[in-house]
Amino acid sequence: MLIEIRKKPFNAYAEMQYYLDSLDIAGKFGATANFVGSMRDFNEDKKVTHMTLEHYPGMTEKHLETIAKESIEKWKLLDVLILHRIGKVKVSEDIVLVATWSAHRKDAFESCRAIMEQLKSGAPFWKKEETNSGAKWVEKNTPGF
Amino acid sequence: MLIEIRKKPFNAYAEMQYYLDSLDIAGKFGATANFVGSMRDFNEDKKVTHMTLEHYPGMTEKHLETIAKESIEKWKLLDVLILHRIGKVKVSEDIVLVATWSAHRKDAFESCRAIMEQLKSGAPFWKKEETNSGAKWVEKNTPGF
Amino acid sequence: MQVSVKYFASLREVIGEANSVVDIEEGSSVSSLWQSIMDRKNIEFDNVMMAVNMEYVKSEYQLKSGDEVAFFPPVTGG
Amino acid sequence: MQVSVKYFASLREVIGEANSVVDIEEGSSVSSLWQSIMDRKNIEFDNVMMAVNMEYVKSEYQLKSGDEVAFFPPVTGG
Repeated sequence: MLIEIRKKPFNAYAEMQYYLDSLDIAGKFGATANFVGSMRDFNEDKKVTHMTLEHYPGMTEKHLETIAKESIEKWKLLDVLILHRIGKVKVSEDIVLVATWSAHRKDAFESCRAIMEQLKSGAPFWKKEETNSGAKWVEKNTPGF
Repeated sequence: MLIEIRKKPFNAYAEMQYYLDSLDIAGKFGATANFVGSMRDFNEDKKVTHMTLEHYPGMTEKHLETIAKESIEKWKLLDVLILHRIGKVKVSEDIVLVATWSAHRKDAFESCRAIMEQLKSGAPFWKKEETNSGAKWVEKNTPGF
Repeated sequence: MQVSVKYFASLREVIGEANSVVDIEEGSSVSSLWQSIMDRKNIEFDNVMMAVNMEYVKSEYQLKSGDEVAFFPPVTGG
Repeated sequence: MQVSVKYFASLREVIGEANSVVDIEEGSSVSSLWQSIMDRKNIEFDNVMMAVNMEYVKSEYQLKSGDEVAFFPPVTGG
């Protein structure tokens, strides 16, 4: 299990490969589900140029760790990876990466989506968007279901 | 949209990056859902050494294309990638990769899983496993729900 | 009339061939073709899947001359 | 007793500070602390989320001396 808050841009698929190479689970998993959230150049019909992501150092990591551990238990996962950007994020950069490894696909799919929903609803991160009509805190996330 | 049947091993995350780089959708998508099915070293309590994947040339490609096109329509996807191995597959190699790109996460998650389920239930592929008690055609897939 | 017939995976092994050209009566259904093949080969095979010209069809689908018919076991890809 | 209080995101901007140390009565609830802060700063803020020692708590949670209390708006990560 790895949970990291990143100040610098990351490449989601290079991170997937790098983390997978560090594990000793080859041949043990049949399913990997992976979600990448990336920054779009528009939101609610406004052009967004960049945004700033704030977090609560300490609590954010702790909260994500709890989500990951509970998911490993519930879905019998072989591993979980969560990466999340903070700081100034530019259009098309990756914001979040969640990946889960399991024996069968049902567990990988369900856990990956559940982790994302829990992260979206509870992990202490806040986005402030710079749009063509000024800076604005995002008030709430789009529903996931 | 890209659908390919591969005779040689592929690296799922290198393929993701390579395909994404070929697209012109940076800043347009907020969500990428990705599933990778890999070969395990055991199935139904038997040790599996390798397997052979057969397909129906022509129909398999056509069938996957229909699934992909219908998914793009239904979930308003920006793009879909499907790769599938055939031939001799060794333990830990990737068998299938499905990825979907959309504006919001709900559509990416749902479409990726739905494509996998449709592929599993309808795409003409067949697995023959070599286990420590001989070769055997897999009779049916594990349920996905 | 003639149709070409393909078999895949375990069914190919049971039948003992991958392709054949079969003479059938004008207007035969795909299921009557399948029954005649099972009779001739003296086999039983449950849960066969049927496709004509690379699309799944129902068992009552009526064949035309030159059709490519495929019979195969439940698929196990992914 | 004293507790340390943190504010994040839009609430930090509304309050005008990121951290403070606040004197409260022994046995105060987290919501009474929040009410006193809103009164003192003369602000209204809907949907505040509350955490004590880096875990979410309900509004009736009873504070202890030295607790780290955090108030923040609905989260918008991912």
